[in-house]
Amino acid sequence: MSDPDPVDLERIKVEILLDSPLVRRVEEAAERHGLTGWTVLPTLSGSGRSGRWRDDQVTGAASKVLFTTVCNREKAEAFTRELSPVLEAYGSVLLKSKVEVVRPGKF
Amino acid sequence: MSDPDPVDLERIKVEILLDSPLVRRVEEAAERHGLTGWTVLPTLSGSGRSGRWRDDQVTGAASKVLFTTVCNREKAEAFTRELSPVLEAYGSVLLKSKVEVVRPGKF
Amino acid sequence: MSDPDPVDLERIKVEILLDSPLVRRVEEAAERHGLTGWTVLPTLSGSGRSGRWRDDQVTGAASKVLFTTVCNREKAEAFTRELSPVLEAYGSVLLKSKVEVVRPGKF
Amino acid sequence: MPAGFETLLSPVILFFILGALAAALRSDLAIPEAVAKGISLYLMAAIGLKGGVEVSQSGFTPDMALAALAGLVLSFLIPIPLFLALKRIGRLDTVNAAAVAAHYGSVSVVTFVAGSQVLGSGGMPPAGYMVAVLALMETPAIIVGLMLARRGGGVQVQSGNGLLHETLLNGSVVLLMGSFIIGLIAGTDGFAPIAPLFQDIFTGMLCLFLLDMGLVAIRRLRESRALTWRLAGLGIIFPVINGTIGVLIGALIGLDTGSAAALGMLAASASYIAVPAAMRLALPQADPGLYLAMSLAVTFPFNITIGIPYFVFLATQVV
Amino acid sequence: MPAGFETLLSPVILFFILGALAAALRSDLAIPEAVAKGISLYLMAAIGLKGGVEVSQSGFTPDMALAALAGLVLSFLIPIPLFLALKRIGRLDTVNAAAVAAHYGSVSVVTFVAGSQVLGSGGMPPAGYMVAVLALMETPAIIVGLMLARRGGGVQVQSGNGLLHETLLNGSVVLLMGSFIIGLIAGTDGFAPIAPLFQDIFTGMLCLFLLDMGLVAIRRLRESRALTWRLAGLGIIFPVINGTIGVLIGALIGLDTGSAAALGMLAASASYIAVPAAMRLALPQADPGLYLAMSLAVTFPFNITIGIPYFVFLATQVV
Amino acid sequence: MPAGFETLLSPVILFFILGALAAALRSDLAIPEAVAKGISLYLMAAIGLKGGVEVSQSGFTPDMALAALAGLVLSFLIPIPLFLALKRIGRLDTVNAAAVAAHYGSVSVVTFVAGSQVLGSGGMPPAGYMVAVLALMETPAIIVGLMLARRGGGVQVQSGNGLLHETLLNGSVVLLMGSFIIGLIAGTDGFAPIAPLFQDIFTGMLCLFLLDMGLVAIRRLRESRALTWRLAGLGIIFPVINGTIGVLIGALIGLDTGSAAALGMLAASASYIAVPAAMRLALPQADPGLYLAMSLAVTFPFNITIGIPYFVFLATQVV
Ligand SMILES: Nc1ncnc2c1ncn2[C@@H]1O[C@H](COP(=O)(O)O)[C@@H](O)[C@H]1O
Ligand SMILES: Nc1ncnc2c1ncn2[C@@H]1O[C@H](COP(=O)(O)O)[C@@H](O)[C@H]1O
Ligand SMILES: Nc1ncnc2c1ncn2[C@@H]1O[C@H](COP(=O)(O)O)[C@@H](O)[C@H]1O
Ligand code: NA
Ligand code: NA
Ligand code: NA
Repeated sequence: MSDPDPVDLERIKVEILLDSPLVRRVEEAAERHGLTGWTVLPTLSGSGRSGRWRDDQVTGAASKVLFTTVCNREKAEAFTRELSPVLEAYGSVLLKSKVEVVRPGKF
Repeated sequence: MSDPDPVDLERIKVEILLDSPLVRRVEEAAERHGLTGWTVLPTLSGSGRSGRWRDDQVTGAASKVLFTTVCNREKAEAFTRELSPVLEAYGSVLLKSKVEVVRPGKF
Repeated sequence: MSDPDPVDLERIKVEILLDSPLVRRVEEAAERHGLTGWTVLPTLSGSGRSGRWRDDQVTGAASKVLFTTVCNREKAEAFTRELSPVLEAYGSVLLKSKVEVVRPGKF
Repeated sequence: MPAGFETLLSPVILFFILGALAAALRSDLAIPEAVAKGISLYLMAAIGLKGGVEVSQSGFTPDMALAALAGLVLSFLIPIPLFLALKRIGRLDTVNAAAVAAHYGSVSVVTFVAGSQVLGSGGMPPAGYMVAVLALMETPAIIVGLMLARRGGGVQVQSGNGLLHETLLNGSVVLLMGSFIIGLIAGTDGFAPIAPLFQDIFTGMLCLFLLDMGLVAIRRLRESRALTWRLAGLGIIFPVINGTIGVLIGALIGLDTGSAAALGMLAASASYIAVPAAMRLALPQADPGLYLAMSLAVTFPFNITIGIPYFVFLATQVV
Repeated sequence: MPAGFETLLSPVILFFILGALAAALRSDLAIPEAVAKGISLYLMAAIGLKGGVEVSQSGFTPDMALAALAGLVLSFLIPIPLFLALKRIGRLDTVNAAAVAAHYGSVSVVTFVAGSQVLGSGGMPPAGYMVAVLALMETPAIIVGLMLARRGGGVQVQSGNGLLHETLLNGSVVLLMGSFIIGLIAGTDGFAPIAPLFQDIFTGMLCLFLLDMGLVAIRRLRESRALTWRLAGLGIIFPVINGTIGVLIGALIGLDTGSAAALGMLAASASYIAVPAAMRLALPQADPGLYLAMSLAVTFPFNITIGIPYFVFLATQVV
Repeated sequence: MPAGFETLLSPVILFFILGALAAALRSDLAIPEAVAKGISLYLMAAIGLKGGVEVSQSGFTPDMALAALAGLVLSFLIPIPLFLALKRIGRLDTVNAAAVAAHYGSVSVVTFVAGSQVLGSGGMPPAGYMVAVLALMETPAIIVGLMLARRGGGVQVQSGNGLLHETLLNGSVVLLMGSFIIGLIAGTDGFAPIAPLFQDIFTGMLCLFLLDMGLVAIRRLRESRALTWRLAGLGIIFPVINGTIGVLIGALIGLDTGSAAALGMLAASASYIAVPAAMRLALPQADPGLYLAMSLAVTFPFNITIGIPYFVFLATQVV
């Protein structure tokens, strides 16, 4: 963060907590928006307005994952705008935060 | 982050690395502070001043999880103020960072 | 973030997505740079310029983890500068972001 | 104790009760999810193989076609009256009523497996083809459920992109049918070398799985916010009615005692694998906490402890 | 080789040594945590069932009550002298001394299982009720340890919110006692259908688990920063003394050779499941790296390789 | 069907085909990674033990030394012509050609296991020492591959820090050799109590593992971007040529039919455990998507379905 032109290195990290069966659809949306990459992390449990859940691989219905992707502002906005109504229906959580990347060309 | 009133969308993400047997107590504290939701992520291994550890489900004594919650500044401050002494005793790590959320009313 | 001297509490969180066989080397580098601690998180799957992968413990060749460490700016810069060429060769992803810590002396 | 109910003292059921008790007492006992999933897949492969091997001996019979037809019809029809009951008596909205109804039209593999165990140890094992009936009954109710949701209100069903595909190729359906066919091809001789895994240790594995199911069911019951007393009542009345109808139809179409009882168990049981996954995708507005609580935390325990012995008893009376 | 020590060449022990060697040579061999936990639960269920089935045959005997009493007394008393030794000789502070002492008052299920295996193959299996003794001995030392910590210094013990509850309903205690009772109810006949899983493949599963324990023990030994030579020495002296006392008491109260040896093994062994979890909650100031290193990386390997044959030998001499 | 090919209808192979079909149809069937890894470790321990027990009976023979030598030579030499073919015909760059070539010089444990199964059920099991040959053949090709990469271009090989160490102490090598030695020490008597786990349920476990491998192979094939038709062709030609040479050499040095066929399978098979891990560390520029696709998604399925019966057939002709 002492780099010459920090703006150029700045990207947005989008984190989406979603039901595992939905991952495939979010990946398709990411591809449509030309996102170059993403990573999916596992979760153990959680709690929200719709109650508690814990990882449950047997039924698969209460297992959630964290989909993360790093990209520039415009793509992040376009991507999250498209997903918002879907995520609303599924009660997912979406976060955006600023990150600095090393090889900005990659994102 | 091109939204009209970014402050309104800004929330604090609190991340706490803690021993898995402690999760229940932190959840109770979260409920006391009126936090609307949280998510717990698994970990694999780590290293700190008190040495190394790796996930260990058999004894359960060296397994840690990452408790994350997103809320507004006041709640984040109150919540972490209450937890600080406890976490100090357990040698846990607590981080706060700024995030932007899509449906701010939810957090 | 309403604390008297926020700068003092501010640290950098470095996140590195890397192949699991590489963790040992990154840990060695972290020790050389005097980092006091780190935590490794599991992942499930991902996609990037070099294609898709999903966690694969049998061959071990396509399993990645997220190495995270929190430290001050100088250490973060020195650490990532050393790792950059290595990570470039391995096609890993490295992110930096600002976080606020509770007990800054620890990091 | 009436005939059939002594099975309440078999280790299989006792392990379920142990899990339920541990969860009720808030013990931290837990089986790792990956292991539970592994055992669940093992049970499906084993039951599929066993059914296939048996059919490879008995050959295809008219009974089989009748049982399959009965299963399909039950699976298509059960959701309709249940949907109405869930709306009127259970006071659910259209979407949730449709989602729950779909679960009861489909089946629970483990209820069937536990029931077969009980029937087998009572000397009246169900016919091997009942496994194929089980597989056939997994998915039709999903389609009926979605139709009910769509008709009942202006709900937009999130289907389109291959929902049918995802439903028909649900992992449990594929594994069950695939193992059934492998058993059919392998026959008794081909099965012999793998019998120590898929037959000898089967009952023990079922114990471990039911231990986990007991834990899961009661934890879910405790954490559920959506379950009302009315709904819990329906979760017990549904299996009694559906199961009774299933046994009677089994008797009517001339199935043997074990198979008629098994048809009752299939009708009575509610899905906790194929349907929840499909509903989460197609009816995201429906509350998973609700349908999983009814299927897993009310109906499953009821069937395992009381339903199964009752259906066995009924079948011995009417067949 | 003296009687008993030939068991060092049994696959069970050799797999432990293989794991230890692999870790010492820094091989990347590792058993997934979920699988290791699954095997650990399996071993507890199996040992519980086996004990229960045996007691269902033998009935309740005065021996049993005596053994239970002896176990309880040992479990309450052992931590006290150890606490003093850990402070004076081991140079630990009060909190850490109390935490470590609690581990030695409690027991290690796998040490007991491995020892029973050795006794069984030597024709002197311990009585079935020793499993109940094992379960009884899991928790009392936790309470003693916390009292020592509280008295010894101005330490604030983080208890209150249901620590006792969490300790008594620790998963391993519940599974062990639950399976014991299931075995008691099921008896030989009820156990028969699940024996292929819980009895026939038991020794093999123990091999795989000990492979993992060898890996875990030596990795922990290598990564531990807190373990001094003095403490490591105590980690070997403790089981020798406690185990000898255990065997002698067993002989005194008239237990058979196998059961006396098993009581020695229980006394000698240190917990690595129930106690660490409780200490992490109640005494967070205590260093888990320290107590796990002593229990898992010093005492466990010692007992598995040298302790067990020694206690067997001693029991054959004094009973 | 020609001799040997009827094994295509054995459950072991049918489960592989089921997995492959499920993946091809995009079913969501999946075995948890932790469980798959656990089964993979189990298979290695079981095959090691079995080999060791057999050698403990047969004693060390000249055959054994010859087979070991043949295996080592094959493992060192195979990568060289393959490297050239991959560059010229496959149009790969030096680094990728070297990485892929190393995989084919090494071996696949599961191909060997499945082949032994087929040979065993055909009444010509390979000699026990072939397991030691398998273990010996795991690593030499890694060294050859790295030399080819270094010589072929100015590539900087990321070795140094203990790559050799990591390769030689790869978990699978350690477990295989360790279990072999345990089997050798334990002998038939020591093996008896653990045979129910490591022998009786072995074939069933192999079925489950091959189900997973079928899923993994076809998913990888579908997702691979780097696999060209030319490379896929090489992935089929390589095992045919290497395997034929292996069988012929086996016959030449006087091995029995089963062992000669097994040597062919070892030569034909490509590593998917030890080599990918080493390449990821030492040759990060090489594309893991490429070498895993060739080894797991082309050569492995080919060997399991067509290669094995062909090598068995060939061995029955030439020995
Ligand atoms: N404020 C929050 N912080 C972190 N995770 C949350 C938060 N709110 C909701 N979640 C996660 O999102 C899931 C669904 O939230 P909800 O739709 O509110 O039930 C919860 O179960 C949590 O895992
Ligand atoms: N600077 C850090 N960055 C990331 N994780 C840390 C850091 N310091 C400590 N940790 C984690 O917190 C655990 C406990 O830290 P400590 O109390 O320093 O031993 C460590 O084992 C790490 O997993
Ligand atoms: N923009 C991104 N956001 C999140 N993860 C990424 C991104 N790009 C790459 N990755 C991760 O890094 C891995 C390697 O990236 P690549 O070298 O582009 O293939 C991918 O498979 C992803 O898991
Ligand atoms: Na039903
Ligand atoms: Na003890
Ligand atoms: Na080869």
